[in-house]
Amino acid sequence: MISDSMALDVAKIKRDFPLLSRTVRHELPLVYLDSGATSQKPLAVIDAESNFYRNHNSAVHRGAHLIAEEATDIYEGARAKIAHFIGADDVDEVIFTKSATESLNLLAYSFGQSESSSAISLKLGDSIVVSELEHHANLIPWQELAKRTGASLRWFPSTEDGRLDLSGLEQIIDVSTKVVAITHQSNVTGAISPVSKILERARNVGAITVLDACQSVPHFPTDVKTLGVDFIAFSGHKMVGPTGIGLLWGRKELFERLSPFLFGGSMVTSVSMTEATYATAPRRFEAGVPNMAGAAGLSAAVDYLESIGMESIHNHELALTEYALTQLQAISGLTLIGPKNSVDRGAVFSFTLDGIHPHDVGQALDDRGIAVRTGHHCAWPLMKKFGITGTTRATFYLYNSLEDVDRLVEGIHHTQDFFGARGIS
Amino acid sequence: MISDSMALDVAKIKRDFPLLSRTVRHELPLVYLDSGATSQKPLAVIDAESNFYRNHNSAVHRGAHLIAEEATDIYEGARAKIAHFIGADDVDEVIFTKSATESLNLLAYSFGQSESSSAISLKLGDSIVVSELEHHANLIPWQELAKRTGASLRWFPSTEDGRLDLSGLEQIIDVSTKVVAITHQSNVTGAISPVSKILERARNVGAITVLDACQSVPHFPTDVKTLGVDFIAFSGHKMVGPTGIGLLWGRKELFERLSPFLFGGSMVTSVSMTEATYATAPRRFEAGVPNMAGAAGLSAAVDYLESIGMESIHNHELALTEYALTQLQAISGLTLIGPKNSVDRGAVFSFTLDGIHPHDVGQALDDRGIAVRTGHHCAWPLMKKFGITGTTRATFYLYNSLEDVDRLVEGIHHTQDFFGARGIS
Amino acid sequence: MINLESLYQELILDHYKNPLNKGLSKNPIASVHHVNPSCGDEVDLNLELDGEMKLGVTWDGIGCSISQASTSVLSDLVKGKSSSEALGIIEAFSEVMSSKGSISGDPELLGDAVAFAGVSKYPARIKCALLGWMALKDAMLQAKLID
Amino acid sequence: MINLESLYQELILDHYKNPLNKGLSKNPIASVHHVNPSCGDEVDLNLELDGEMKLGVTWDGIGCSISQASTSVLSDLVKGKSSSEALGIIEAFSEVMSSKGSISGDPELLGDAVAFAGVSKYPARIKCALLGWMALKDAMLQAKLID
Ligand SMILES: Cc1ncc(COP(=O)(O)O)c(C=O)c1O
Ligand SMILES: Cc1ncc(COP(=O)(O)O)c(C=O)c1O
Repeated sequence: MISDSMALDVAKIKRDFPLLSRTVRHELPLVYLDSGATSQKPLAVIDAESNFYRNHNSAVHRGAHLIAEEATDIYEGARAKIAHFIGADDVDEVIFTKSATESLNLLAYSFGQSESSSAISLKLGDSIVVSELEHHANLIPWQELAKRTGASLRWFPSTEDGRLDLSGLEQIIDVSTKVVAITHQSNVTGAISPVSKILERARNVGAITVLDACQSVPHFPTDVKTLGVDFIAFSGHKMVGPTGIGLLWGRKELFERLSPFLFGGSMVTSVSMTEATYATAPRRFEAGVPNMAGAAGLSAAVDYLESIGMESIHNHELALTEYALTQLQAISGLTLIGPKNSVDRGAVFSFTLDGIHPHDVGQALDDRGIAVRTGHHCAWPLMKKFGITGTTRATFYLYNSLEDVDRLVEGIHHTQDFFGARGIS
Repeated sequence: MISDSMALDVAKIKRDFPLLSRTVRHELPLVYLDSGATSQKPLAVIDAESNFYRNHNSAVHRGAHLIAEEATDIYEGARAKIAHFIGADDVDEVIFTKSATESLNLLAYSFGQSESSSAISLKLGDSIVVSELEHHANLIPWQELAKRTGASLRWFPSTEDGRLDLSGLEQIIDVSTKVVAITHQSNVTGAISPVSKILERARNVGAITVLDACQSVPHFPTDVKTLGVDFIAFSGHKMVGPTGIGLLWGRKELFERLSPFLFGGSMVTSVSMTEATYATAPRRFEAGVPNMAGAAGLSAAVDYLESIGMESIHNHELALTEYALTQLQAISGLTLIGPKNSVDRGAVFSFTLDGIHPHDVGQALDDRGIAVRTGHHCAWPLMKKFGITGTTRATFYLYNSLEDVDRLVEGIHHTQDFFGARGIS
Repeated sequence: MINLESLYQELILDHYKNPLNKGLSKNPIASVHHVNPSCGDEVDLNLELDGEMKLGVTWDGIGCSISQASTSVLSDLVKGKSSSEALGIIEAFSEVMSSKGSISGDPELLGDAVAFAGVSKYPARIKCALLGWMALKDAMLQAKLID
Repeated sequence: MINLESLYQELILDHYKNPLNKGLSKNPIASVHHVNPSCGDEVDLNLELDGEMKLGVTWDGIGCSISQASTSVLSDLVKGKSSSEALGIIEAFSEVMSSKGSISGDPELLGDAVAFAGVSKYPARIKCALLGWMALKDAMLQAKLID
């Protein structure tokens, strides 16, 4: 029996997440398969935010009073926790943003500044490399940077299986390449990118490397030192943390030579009416009063994930992936968009059903209490590549069970029956 | 008796704010006089965030399922509530950001884009007008915009009283002026700016107008239509709302001709590998999964403020201001930095004590349970104008009482005694 | 009671299977392309006007059953109507869509389009139902038939 | 027990009232300007070296009692020390400052500077106490006395 191999006690974990016990349409229990969009939050995270407001709310780094000291401790403690979680040597390498989207835009804007001391400065003839699997957040900022600077945009195509096609590696990343920004795991196909090969090539040509780690950090152990990357971006809300807080990790020596992005309070060393000089990271990139309650919640999220263990979460998702791959591929009329085996693959399942539009599939599943996402998943170019307008996507996380896979499969059969009986599909 | 004239039942209001019942050093009850930095949160706000996570957490605008619909309703409901609160005609004129700092940077970046269709595009010879009273968040983004575009930066000086000196109005705002960005109320001196005169002059020369409303929207009724301004920026955390959520309101016809700022998911109308086209406001400016719990909390914050009444809050602060002005100015050795009367003035009191450094004042007050802020308050140029490195600042809000003024005054006397006895001051 | 059957009425699925006026005409007075950016669904719509100033609509598109059926119903409904009649129909339909299930729509005016009343209870689907309708309104604007 | 008296020891206030080595010397081997950006406090520090490679420090500045007194104590403490001795003192003091009150500091090594041990319980003030010390370290780096 497959359930024997499950690494996690899902029933117990589910009880930690208040929302997962609610019912949805027709009083059905919820099967939440949309963690790729945003994850649910354990009580510990919800309580950490509320505890911050009840007991320690104050502007960090600003007051000379006790509560301001406490708030600062909590905020900087969260930074240290994140640094440890991703294996960073130095706490100052962790920047709080509002989202991975902001983190990636920060880089794209800062890379576009042409101070003589800059770590990087793009110009005509340079190239930026992305992939066809990118989420819009790791594509459009680079398109715009290319437009602003005259650099060209290149990309790795997707294979038929929704993996990165590295066959053109040496041509795509060449001496003109200044930035390589790649997804660590596709939010559409679940494919985990062969980052070591890409990063090696990028290092050889002296390009700066950026990983979109939105779908990796929440799901498997991620160590920035082992990866050997320059920057990674991810979001708190996808890793059982609060909304409105994102992360950017980067190598300290690069941050020192990167222009600030948002300008305002707490990021300066001096200010006159006509000019300002700027602090070093992390302050340099954290203008204004930050999302302090968000940091408190995120800190609790890391504690929660570590209490379960990232290795166990990964193994659990692997077992789910193996089971789901077998069960889904047994459904006739279902086409899986993404790798057909569990090698280097997360628990993300995008599929189409013959003759039934994804939106209609999603609606029919919703009617059975199954929450999935439909559409282009902010990866429109990939949809075009596959010649489709969208998919139905089910994404799994630590609180999902094999039974959730069964419910999904049942739901799909029911969807096919429903529309089939009406002559569709 | 002055307390007769108090518009609010402070004892009752204080009970709504859990943090205000905590004790600080030496088990003393807290006197929180740092709302200018960040306000405390009523239970209703804390509960609204936690209720969002417990029952409705899902990515907005994205899922085809019930919880995603509920989350979207809550998020868009918050937008409608804010629009109504500031008298905006159209919900789509309200943009959620992470902070006022982001809102102002968004404008400064977007104004720097030179699309032919832009609402505004700065160039050499143009000017941007700010004031000497600005918070760094409404100064440095404009310095940087000036640098990027070749425009010059001009400013209204401060009077001796810490008010805007408009004597040079016609020279400072002239036909070269493309942007006028002014604080609505100074976070250092409490002076409320004579915006109607400035806006009139700006309109006459065709400049775009921006108000930094961080210290006004939380404290008195603010109506964007009556003001006749183009954009206003403010932060949720200063108006009894959550951290990590800010606001930008702007006129719709201007938003339509403004380049997007952050690029990513949910802000596009089409995307290919090489280019993207963008949605209209508000989506245009809200890339990525937003701070949904923050919006839920902010909505509850507006409900809370409206249940008390912005007019009553204003009257209450006026009574506090009058009392505090009398009491503080009676202290010998105290110099008030800011208007000496309550005309067009908020409950913000910056002061210096002869011979005692603000940091030492703050520390001594903290020892008595009184939380104030010390330093330059992110208005460094204003400090330089007054020839000081910083002030001690006490800021009052709806939950502060006349007794809090008394405690502050007592604390100041005690501070003078403490250092005086040791030969300082 | 909200359920799948009330949303996907036979009539809707019939139009989805056998759409009317699908296939773009040759000489439109206005031609528009609309996309629902959240799902990628698309519609191309051509507007025609005959000698008596009566409308004709042809269209093409890819999308879910709701968007496709709704555009099909629309194209049939406005055929031979004047532009002010068509505008009245569009407005009545929009009102039904934003009613959260409280308005079922006048069958005299809306014909088969009343079958979409159930959609208004599913906020995420309202844009699907309106896709073709907003395209028509846009085309009429372009042709300066309305302002 | 944390209280105001334990933070503002007599010795600190004495140095604040009567700072030592305040007033910049003429021919320094290194000159630095440090600011505490959160409060605006400033210190200018000049480093001198005599024929026997012994240090001398003069300074000027504006700031709170903690930052001013701490710089005064420092300037007295390192006078006539070698750069490696000075570095040892700076490191020992930094350790006390980051100890949250758990290390009181060796009076042999730190002299009057042990009076600042109480500051380490007030995180917002640690930067005040370290302002001059970090300036000295920076000046020594500039003069290539350390690396
Ligand atoms: C007048 C003024 N403008 C701007 C800001 C910046 O606000 P935030 O830090 O919330 O972005 C503040 C508060 O710090 C302020 O008082
Ligand atoms: C791969 C990937 N990159 C980037 C993002 C953007 O993250 P956010 O919306 O939290 O900024 C997402 C999620 O939406 C994602 O899945």
